[in-house]
Amino acid sequence: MLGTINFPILTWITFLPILGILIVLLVPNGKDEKGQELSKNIIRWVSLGITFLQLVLAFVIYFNFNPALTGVNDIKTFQFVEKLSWINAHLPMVGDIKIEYFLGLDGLSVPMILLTAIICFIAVFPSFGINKAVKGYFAMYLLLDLGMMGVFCALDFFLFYLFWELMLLPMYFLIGIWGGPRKEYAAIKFFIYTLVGSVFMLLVMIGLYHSTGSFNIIEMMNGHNFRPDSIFGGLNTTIRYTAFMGLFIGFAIKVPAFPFHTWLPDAHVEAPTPISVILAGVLLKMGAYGMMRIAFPIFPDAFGYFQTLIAWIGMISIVYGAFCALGQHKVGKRDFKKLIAYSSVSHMGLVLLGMASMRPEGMVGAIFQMFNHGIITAMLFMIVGVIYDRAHTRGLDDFGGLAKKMPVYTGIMAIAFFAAIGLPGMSGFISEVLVFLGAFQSYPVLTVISGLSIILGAAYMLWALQKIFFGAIPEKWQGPWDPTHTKYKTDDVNMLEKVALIPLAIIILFLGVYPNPILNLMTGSVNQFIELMRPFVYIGGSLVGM
Amino acid sequence: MDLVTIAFYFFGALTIIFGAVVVFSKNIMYSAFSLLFTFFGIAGLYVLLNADFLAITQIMIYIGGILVLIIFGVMLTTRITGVDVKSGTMGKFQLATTGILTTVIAITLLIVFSSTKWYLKEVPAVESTVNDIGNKLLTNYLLAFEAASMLLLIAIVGAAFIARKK
Amino acid sequence: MEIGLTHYLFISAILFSLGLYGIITRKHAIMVLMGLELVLNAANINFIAFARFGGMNIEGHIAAIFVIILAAAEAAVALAIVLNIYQNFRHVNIDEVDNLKG
Amino acid sequence: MTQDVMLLSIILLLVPMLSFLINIFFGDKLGRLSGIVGTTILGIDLGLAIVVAFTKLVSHADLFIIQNKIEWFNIGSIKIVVGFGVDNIAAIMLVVVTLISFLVHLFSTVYMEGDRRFPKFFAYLGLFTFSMLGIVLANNFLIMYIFWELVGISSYLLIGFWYEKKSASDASKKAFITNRIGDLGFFIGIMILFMTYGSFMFEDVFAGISSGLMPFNSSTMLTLAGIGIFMGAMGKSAQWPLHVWLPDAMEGPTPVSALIHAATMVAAGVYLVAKVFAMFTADALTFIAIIGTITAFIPATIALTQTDFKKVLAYSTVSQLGFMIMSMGVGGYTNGFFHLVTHAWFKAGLFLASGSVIHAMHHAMHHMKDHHSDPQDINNMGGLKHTMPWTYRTFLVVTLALSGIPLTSGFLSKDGILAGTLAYANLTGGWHWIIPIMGFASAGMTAFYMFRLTIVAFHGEPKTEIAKHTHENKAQIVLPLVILTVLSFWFFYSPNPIDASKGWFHASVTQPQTAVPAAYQWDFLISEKAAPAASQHLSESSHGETGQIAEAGSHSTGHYLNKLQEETHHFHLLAMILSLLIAGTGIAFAFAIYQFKVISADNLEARFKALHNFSLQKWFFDELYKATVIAGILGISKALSWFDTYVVDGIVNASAYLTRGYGKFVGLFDNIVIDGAVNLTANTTGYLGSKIRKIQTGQVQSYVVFVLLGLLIILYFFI
Repeated sequence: MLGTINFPILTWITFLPILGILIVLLVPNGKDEKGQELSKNIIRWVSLGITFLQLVLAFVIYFNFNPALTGVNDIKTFQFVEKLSWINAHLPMVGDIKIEYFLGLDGLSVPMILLTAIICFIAVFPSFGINKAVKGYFAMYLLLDLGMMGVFCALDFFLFYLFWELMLLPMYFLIGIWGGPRKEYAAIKFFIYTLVGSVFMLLVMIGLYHSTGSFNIIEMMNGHNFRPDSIFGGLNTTIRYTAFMGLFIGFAIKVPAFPFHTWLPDAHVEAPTPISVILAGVLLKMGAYGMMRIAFPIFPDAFGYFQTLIAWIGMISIVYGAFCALGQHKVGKRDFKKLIAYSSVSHMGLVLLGMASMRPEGMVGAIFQMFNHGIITAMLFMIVGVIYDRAHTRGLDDFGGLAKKMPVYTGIMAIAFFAAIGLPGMSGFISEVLVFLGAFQSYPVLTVISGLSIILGAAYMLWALQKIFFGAIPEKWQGPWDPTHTKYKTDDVNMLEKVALIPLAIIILFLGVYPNPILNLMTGSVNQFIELMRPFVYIGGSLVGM
Repeated sequence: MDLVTIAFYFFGALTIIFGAVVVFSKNIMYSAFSLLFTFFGIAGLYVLLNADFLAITQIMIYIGGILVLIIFGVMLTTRITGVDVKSGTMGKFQLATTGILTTVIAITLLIVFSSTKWYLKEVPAVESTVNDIGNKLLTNYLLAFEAASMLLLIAIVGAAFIARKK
Repeated sequence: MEIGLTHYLFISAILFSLGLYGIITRKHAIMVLMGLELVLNAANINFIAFARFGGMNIEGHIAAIFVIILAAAEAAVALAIVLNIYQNFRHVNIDEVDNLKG
Repeated sequence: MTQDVMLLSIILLLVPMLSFLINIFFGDKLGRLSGIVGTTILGIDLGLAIVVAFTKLVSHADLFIIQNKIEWFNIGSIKIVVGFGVDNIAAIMLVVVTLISFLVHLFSTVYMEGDRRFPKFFAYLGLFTFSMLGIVLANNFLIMYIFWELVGISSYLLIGFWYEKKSASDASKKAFITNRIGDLGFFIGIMILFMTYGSFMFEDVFAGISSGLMPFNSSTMLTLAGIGIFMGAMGKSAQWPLHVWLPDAMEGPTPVSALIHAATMVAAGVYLVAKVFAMFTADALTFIAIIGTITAFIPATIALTQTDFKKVLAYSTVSQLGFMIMSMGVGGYTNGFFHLVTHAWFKAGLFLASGSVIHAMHHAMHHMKDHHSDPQDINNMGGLKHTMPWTYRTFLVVTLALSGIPLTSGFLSKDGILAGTLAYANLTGGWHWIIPIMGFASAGMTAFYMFRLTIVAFHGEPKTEIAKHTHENKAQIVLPLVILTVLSFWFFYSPNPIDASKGWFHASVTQPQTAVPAAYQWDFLISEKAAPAASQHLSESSHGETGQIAEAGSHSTGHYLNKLQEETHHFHLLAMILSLLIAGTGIAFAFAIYQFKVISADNLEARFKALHNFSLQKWFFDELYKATVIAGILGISKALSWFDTYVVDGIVNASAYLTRGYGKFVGLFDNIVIDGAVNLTANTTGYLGSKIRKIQTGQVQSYVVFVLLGLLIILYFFI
């Protein structure tokens, strides 16, 4: 059991990218005798190595994690805990500031750690195609990696917030520098949106600190730790509802849930492929994770009050996202990435719905859906990247008949598409079924309406599949992608792309048949979580509750 | 007037007179050599104050080291073949102001020194202070001692570095 | 009148003022340096005087030793600087070395 | 012993998957061999299926179901238990699926010859067979649903096999999405049941229902759950109003139409209804019966005028599926399932025969370098009787079977169904009489349009040069036809050519005891010998410690005779006479119009122009859906997309704009007022500074002077 011995594995997994950043920054610029830019390759392989080490550590964590210890609100059953007093100061006017360096994992966060490690490793492969300011790119990339890992490890609210903000900045630059034509607009939009969320979070965080005298998230979950006369003391007060809503909006922006989702299509469309992969694969999960880790358990009474609203938001996101993916108003430039972006809104709505149900099936389904959506959407974005690299367009109307030209690619693509529409045998199916089963028990009517996404999802995905792969190849793509055969020797996917895509496909298929490796991680924690919430929430059982 | 008093006044006068020569002399070589005598007078005052080790050190380092260094400096920076070994001063106005200023400071200091009720505790004369100084330096003041040695080393290296021709 | 603390302090005060005068008035860098030496020695006299009469005892001596050490180091560095100035300006008149002028 | 059956069943299920994997990964290397590999694997599978079916039907006839259960995954106390099981209908379906699949594989080795993606075709066929067998073997809703979807996807792949044609990829998309609509209902039904009974297993759900527990404490919800489940069947079995995908699905290669869209996949809906028959309430059954009746009638009218060879067959398939569903709805469980099996043989035969014809036409066209004619249009055919004698003979026999002429299997099953509807109408009365009336009408039309097809395509003189140049196909194509034709005779099911009820089939496939409490069920469907069904269901479903126990449910298959079955018996003779009369009339009309041309087809067409057009245009269902559902959804999505771009995002951008405007205003204020003040300060400071800086001489000595002055001041200050 690594959890018991004294190896600070969470610190390592979180701060390994620092090492990578140092190496990347220290690599001198230069060319080898053939005129190849050696430094670029060194930087790329170093980044790959660092993320691979992270992946290895994530698996070490996975294999040493004991699912029987549930965590959530019980500080003793967290694992791999590292707790140090970090900032301990007396400030005039403010009072004592006690911030701890407090990391730890439970069943809610381990799947996310695993997901982050996998996605960050896989997304390095498409990053090999980046040729502009490689050094800066990978430094930013690794910094982003650090922030994300930190968010999932942190158990101190201040530390959580710190990592949360830390991850925002590199994202801004990654979109704003390496992005597409409207990158500045998208980057600013992303930045401001998430910053607004952060402001809410910051305010509530300070309030919570004044109420409990600590930034410890787990202590905040216990109502006894609130001073009765403090602003968040007591239960069911307006200020608690407001604070919950603040946190919820902050996280909902990241999810993103209707109506806070409009940054997502822009950010996705403009971001370079690997950043889209990370954005969809990990970043969106942080919103939902934040709700589970912070907003819901700290304000369970407010959650109970807003539960139905959250279910509604989930339902609207699901249906609305699906419709928008189908619609794509600006005809003539129907963008593949935009389609996937809206499908993300739809799929992440499922997570909200599952959480709002407060049923074990729904919650487990929600977390599993987060994991699956991460893998599947990552795959989809990489797939878009493959043709974008070759054809330099993502317009759905620009393609056709690629199945003939790129059979292997089509096969991989089909797996991703079918996984996205929840085909059995793929992991997405299980999470979708679980979410629906759970949600149906609490909100049968909303769930039935959400079920429309099963049809709409098939409609827009198959439509895209048909547009791109079936029919006749347009005139301009008749020949090979690259007539000189310097960059692309074959028309089909190359080795690098296969290395990135096939493991994801295997994960999807494996978890679709045998989901236990991930489900077992979280069932204990989820049940504990629901026990914690039970006194406050509505758990359905009749048709009246919608 | 016992011998000590006479010696005091002698050495005091030596110090102050030659100090004045150092400061007021136009010829830099004169100044340098006057400085020698000033240091010598100070060494004498040390002896009177029962500071035998300090007196020796004063002579060895100031006269043997620093002064030689200064004279070398004079030689190097003043064209030896030329006659200009004189050191210029400022204009009359500045000289006057400075004179007034320093006089005021001197008077102030004298007033302060004479008017202050000093805490007096005469130390009995000892055979030699060398022993005690050695002990203190290698025990209580070891760190300062080491720091000082480092400082010297750095000063030497630094001086050599700065002074070398580019 | 018995020779006491005040006598020595007086000498040191006069020496100090002389040194100060030298520092301010002279153009030649080495002259400035000599004035500085006078000031330092004035300080040293104070230390020893207090060691004898003010109960500082050996500590006073040690302070004086450190002052001497510092003076030595300072002299070495200062002379090196003087040489450097000389190489740059072909003279060592510090009133003409006014790169700090505002 | 039962363990062995289970093991064999699992192997049987996985073997086609092997075919899929081999062909998808090594297909390019195998080339033409992949067809042989696929066929061989399916041959083995067929052998296994026969063994399993035989064991179940003969050696374990006393057991209701041989099944196992395993815990797939759990969420704390909520355990997701799944498993596979073989009951009598599953055993029969196994043979149906594997045999037809085997024959289609064999047929395709020739039919698909020379296709660029030859190995892929066999891979997809393998995948389909795997999924279909999964449906057959499922003993719970979840596995059923999973394979349900997998069947959908393999059907999608096969319909769109020639994806270069836009019509093919459109059809495959349409099929999948239409199926998904049904699946949504199916899934809602599953959710209701799981929520109430906490299990996906059929037996647990039935036990729960018979214990009187109702979803949301309302029998209406149970009815709704039943209708939800039935919606799945509506999608897959192309029931009205979701039938529109099946005719379009004919874009797929013809062997696919035979396998999937005639015999097996479309029958899955009927199979599903049979599997969960015990849970339908009277209301749900009525709903099913109505849908079935409409589905039997409307496509039959459409088939009357179609000229595409395969389209006629497709509409006839939809109509026949309607018959089966109708039979289920009126409580004729055994006959409905019986019709499924017999229909599977002769409809597969029909499709393969049509494949044979189209293949021959293609060859002829190729030979004549004609690339424009439609090889499927019956008006291009005629006289094929002479050029393709074997195809004609087999086609004729299976057509007779479909029309319900004595000595064929179709006669036995269709007769049973019609008798059942009569009995039902007699027992319930009122408007329910419409059901048998429409049933008989559809049967008559079936006979008519099938003979119209036969006569136009095979009889008379060749209408085009192409038809003249057709030739009989190779043995790999003819052999499956012959086998399927032989299976369409009566003696496989009953020694008595006019009454199936004494045959082995009716002895094996008996109506299960309904689980619905008597208050919500037709009284005539409640068994007279009211056996304690619920306790039996419960008694066998115990979990082992590890949750991985394979065990055999052993419901007694005692014959529960209910009133409906007795009544059906009474109506048997009447139904037989009526159906013979009506079918005879239909055939006679067909001959009169098309063979002997006593009645002019053109005249009829002209007289009933509106009706003819209505039928030819398939009752305008496609247009209707396009105008309502599809246009509606696309409209909503366009509107929402617009809303998203201009309103939601507009608000965001507007707030950004306002913020910027405010920023500009504040900026101006800043520039003029605040900055003015600042500048003033700065200027003053600068002026003063320019004066004061004179003090900075840069001379070290002047600094010393100032230091001293400062020192003095401090000194005097303190003194």
